[in-house]
Amino acid sequence: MVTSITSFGRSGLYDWLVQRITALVLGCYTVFLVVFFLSNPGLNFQDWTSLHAQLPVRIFSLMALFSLGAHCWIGLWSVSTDYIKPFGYRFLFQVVVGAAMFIYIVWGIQLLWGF
Amino acid sequence: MLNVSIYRYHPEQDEKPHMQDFQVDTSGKDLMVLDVLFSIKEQDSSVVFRRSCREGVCGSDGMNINGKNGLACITPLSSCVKKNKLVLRPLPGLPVVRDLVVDMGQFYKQYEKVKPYLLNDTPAPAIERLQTPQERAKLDGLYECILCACCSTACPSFWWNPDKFIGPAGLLQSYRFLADSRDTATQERLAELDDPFSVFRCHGIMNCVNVCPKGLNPTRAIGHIRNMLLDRAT
Amino acid sequence: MAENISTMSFDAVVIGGGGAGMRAALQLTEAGIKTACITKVFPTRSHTVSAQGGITCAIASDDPDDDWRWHMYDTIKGSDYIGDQDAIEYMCSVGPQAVFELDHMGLPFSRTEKGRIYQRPFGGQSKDFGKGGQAARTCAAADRTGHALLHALYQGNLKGGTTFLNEWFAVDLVVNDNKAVVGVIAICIETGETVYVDSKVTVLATGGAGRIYQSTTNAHINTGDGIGMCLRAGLPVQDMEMWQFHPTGIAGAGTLVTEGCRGEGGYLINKDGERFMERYAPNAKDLAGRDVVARAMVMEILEGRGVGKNADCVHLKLDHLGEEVLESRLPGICELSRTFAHVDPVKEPIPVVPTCHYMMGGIPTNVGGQVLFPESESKDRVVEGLYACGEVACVSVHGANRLGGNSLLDLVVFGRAVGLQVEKSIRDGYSVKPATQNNIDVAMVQLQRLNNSKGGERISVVRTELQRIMQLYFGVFREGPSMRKGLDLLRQLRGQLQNVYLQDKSQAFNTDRIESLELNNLFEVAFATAVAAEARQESRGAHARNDYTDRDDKQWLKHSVYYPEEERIGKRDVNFNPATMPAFPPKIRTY
Amino acid sequence: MSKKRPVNLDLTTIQLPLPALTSILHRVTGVMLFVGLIFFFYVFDLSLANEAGFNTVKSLLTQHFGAKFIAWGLLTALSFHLLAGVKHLIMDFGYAETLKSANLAAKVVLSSCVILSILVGVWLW
Repeated sequence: MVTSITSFGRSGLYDWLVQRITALVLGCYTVFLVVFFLSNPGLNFQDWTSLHAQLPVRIFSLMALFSLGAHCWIGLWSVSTDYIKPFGYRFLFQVVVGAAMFIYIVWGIQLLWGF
Repeated sequence: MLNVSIYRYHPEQDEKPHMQDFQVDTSGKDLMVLDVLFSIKEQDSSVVFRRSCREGVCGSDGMNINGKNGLACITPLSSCVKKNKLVLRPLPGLPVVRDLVVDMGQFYKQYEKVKPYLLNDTPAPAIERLQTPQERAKLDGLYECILCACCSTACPSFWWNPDKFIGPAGLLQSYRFLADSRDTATQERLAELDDPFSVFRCHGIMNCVNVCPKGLNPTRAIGHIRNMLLDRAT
Repeated sequence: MAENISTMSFDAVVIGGGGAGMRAALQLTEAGIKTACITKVFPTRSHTVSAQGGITCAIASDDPDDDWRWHMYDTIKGSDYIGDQDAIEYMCSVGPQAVFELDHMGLPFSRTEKGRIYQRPFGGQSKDFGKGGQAARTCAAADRTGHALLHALYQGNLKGGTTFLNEWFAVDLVVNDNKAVVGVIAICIETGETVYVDSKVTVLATGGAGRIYQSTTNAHINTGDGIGMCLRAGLPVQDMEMWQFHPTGIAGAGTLVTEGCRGEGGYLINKDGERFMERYAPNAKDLAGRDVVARAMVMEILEGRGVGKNADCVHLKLDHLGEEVLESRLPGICELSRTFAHVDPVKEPIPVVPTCHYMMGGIPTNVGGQVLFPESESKDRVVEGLYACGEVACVSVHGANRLGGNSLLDLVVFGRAVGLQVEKSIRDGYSVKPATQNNIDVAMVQLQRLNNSKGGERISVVRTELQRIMQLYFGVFREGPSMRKGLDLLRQLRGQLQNVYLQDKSQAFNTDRIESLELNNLFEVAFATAVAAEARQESRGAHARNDYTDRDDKQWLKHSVYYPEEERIGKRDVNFNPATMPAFPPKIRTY
Repeated sequence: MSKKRPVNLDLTTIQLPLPALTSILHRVTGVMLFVGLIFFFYVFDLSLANEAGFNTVKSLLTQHFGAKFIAWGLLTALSFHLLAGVKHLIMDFGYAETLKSANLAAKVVLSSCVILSILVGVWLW
């Protein structure tokens, strides 16, 4: 058993499952947006904001946002452990990714509920 | 005349490895790569490689043949030579001892990690432990592994984490014991595997399947292990 | 004179990481004895891996009434009556226990519907002491039994915690002033370092030496290292003229095609499509003893009924068995024949030819694996500290001809027996006088001569010539005058060998040095074979002479013993005293 | 003898099968998308902030070549990452685990991605 404290769930299976479930959420969200854009060719500001004013859409967006955070972390963590061998650089990379995801999530919540 | 280019490295003489060219007269025959190596060793006895059974069952002569890992003794020239050129390099990713001989230590260590032996905590009967043909059939495609390391050394995940990712060969053997109806240590075995490196570095790129000289499928075995882990956890 | 080399110390050292060596090492390690297993290749690369058909043993799966005594009878008859009956009795009676242990270790045997180990018919097997027809007694893991067995044993040793010295080459035995063996000089191939491995007891399990012939089913590593070490230490070897030619080696390549093919219903045909074994062995047909089948094949070829471009082989027909049977029971054979014969056995017959396969002779030992020095026909002396098991040993359970599937049984039974005997001996307080520097220097002579060589013959040239001589003058059929010619040629070759030139003198992974040492061993084996073959003036088992076509029990119901120091052949009594039953007296051997 | 042994890992000399290509592209596009998140978030933020912002986004995406190019690149990466992800999920369910079917799946992913990237281009321009 290889132990690692920086991985997302510390269990390979858990990380793997989270990666799949978040992927599913993100995939659905992407398809949802694509369908919305394609079915509203002349999209204007009102259509766009009213879409995001609906509670179900807000919840969906929030789910996608959290999924994005987890998905990116697990993916990039595994990238960092594959290619960045010196501990210092790897840790730095992980800190940057972690900070970025934190900022994105705060930013996302703020813009979803802020308008 | 066949042009052969061989990876040379002698720890007592060379700072760095280099490629050396040889010409081999194959008399137009479709020799095996190992036969070509024997001719080269007659030209230059300092060329070093491993070999034993010469029929593809001992797994000694795994090497990178024109870019693809395989056993020299069962790779005919017709299946690998292009433009009359044969390039032989040691198995990728493992430290080179000399020429085509790599240090397999890391590979064996990963094999040993999966406890590749039958564990059964019930008292042994006076005869064999019974097993139906159907139960036995689950071991087909698993027990035939010859530990040549062609698969693991073709796996990028193993290149990047040879000390942490068990690799296709080790995982195939891990599943060989998970699948054996005579083994009772399934839960303990699975518990040992549930970390982010041992199993889950497999990204299904299939290079192990692509190079396995015995036609085995480690990717599928890894999938089975994952399903067993999932089954155990949910 | 010699530089001081470093020393490693153990209670027991096993030389050889094949089936016999690993079985012995496992027994010793489990007994808590400090053991090292020296092996020149990683253990799973040993030649046991190539064994295909199975391990013959009366476990009573195919036939619930099967009896180990029937197996004993078959083995004695197969040996053409020079197998030692006490040893055969031991092997056949202990066998089932040894096989069940393998199953418990994890060996993935094929199974019957009842869940028991699958057994297939092999040559020379009968029920009820030859009166009950063909038996099916060979326990199989498809056609990869050797592979499965070797891996199971390695895995067992991993579990048991055996110390392996992988890719170490044993050069020569160290013998102390009391003529007891006290370890071995060995080279770590990876670093090139030479070490004295000091040990109370030394077990030789170095396997066969099929590479003395040009055409062989044996791996490149089968160079008779244990025989070479013994002969250089002045110890005699037994029955060296007895070399088994396996009937079915793939023509040209020499790769083995298991007897299990014929066990599953395949048969041999000549160019007329005739199933010729019906003429030579009306009852057992294709499942007669291997010596019988091999000779029949050579007769067919010599009489112009061979197949192929040069009419120099016969066909093994399997296609009538159907794809399903072939793929489930003989998958490895399908693979090998596609690779090496370019033939798909599902559709076409495989071209096969008798090919050197197994050394029945070897280092004489008792049932406990203790090496014996035959001092006269009826008196042996135990060589202190030295044991042997597996193909290198001559217990002798195979006599003049080994039955298929008995080699794997031999190595697990006697590997185990050696372990038990050594354990007992060490528990009883066996102790030795340590080696002096002079003892070590003596064992270093060979290596030093090689390391100091400054020119002379190339290794590959001498080896090729050796193999050519053996193939030509000591093959399936032998004759006095041609063997004497072969012997002369070997004597000439010895001069070249002493002058062989090691070009590469570097340390790291120097395979050239190892091959030179192996060549010396090959030569020792070949020479002993030649002298013994010339001396045995009869035809028995695998030893078939055109000038002495009959078996001569009056003169030669004996083991031959080759004494290296005088280069002479002596005789040794065959054991006719099994412990639990009357002996089987010699009879005319027909199948 | 104590010096470090070399390792043969010159990737230009090693053949890899097609699924290896899709796997590495899956990674590359993943990293690209991570970097590109800043654009997604910026555009999202701007478009929801007020009508002027929304119109800026709209004009950027219909007129500004640079913006269009970045959008096209990211959307192509997204479609590849998504398709390769779907392939992963299919394999997780035990399909396409033979060499032949995995090669076929990789081909399908690669060619679908090419088609999607063309469609995205058509839509943007």
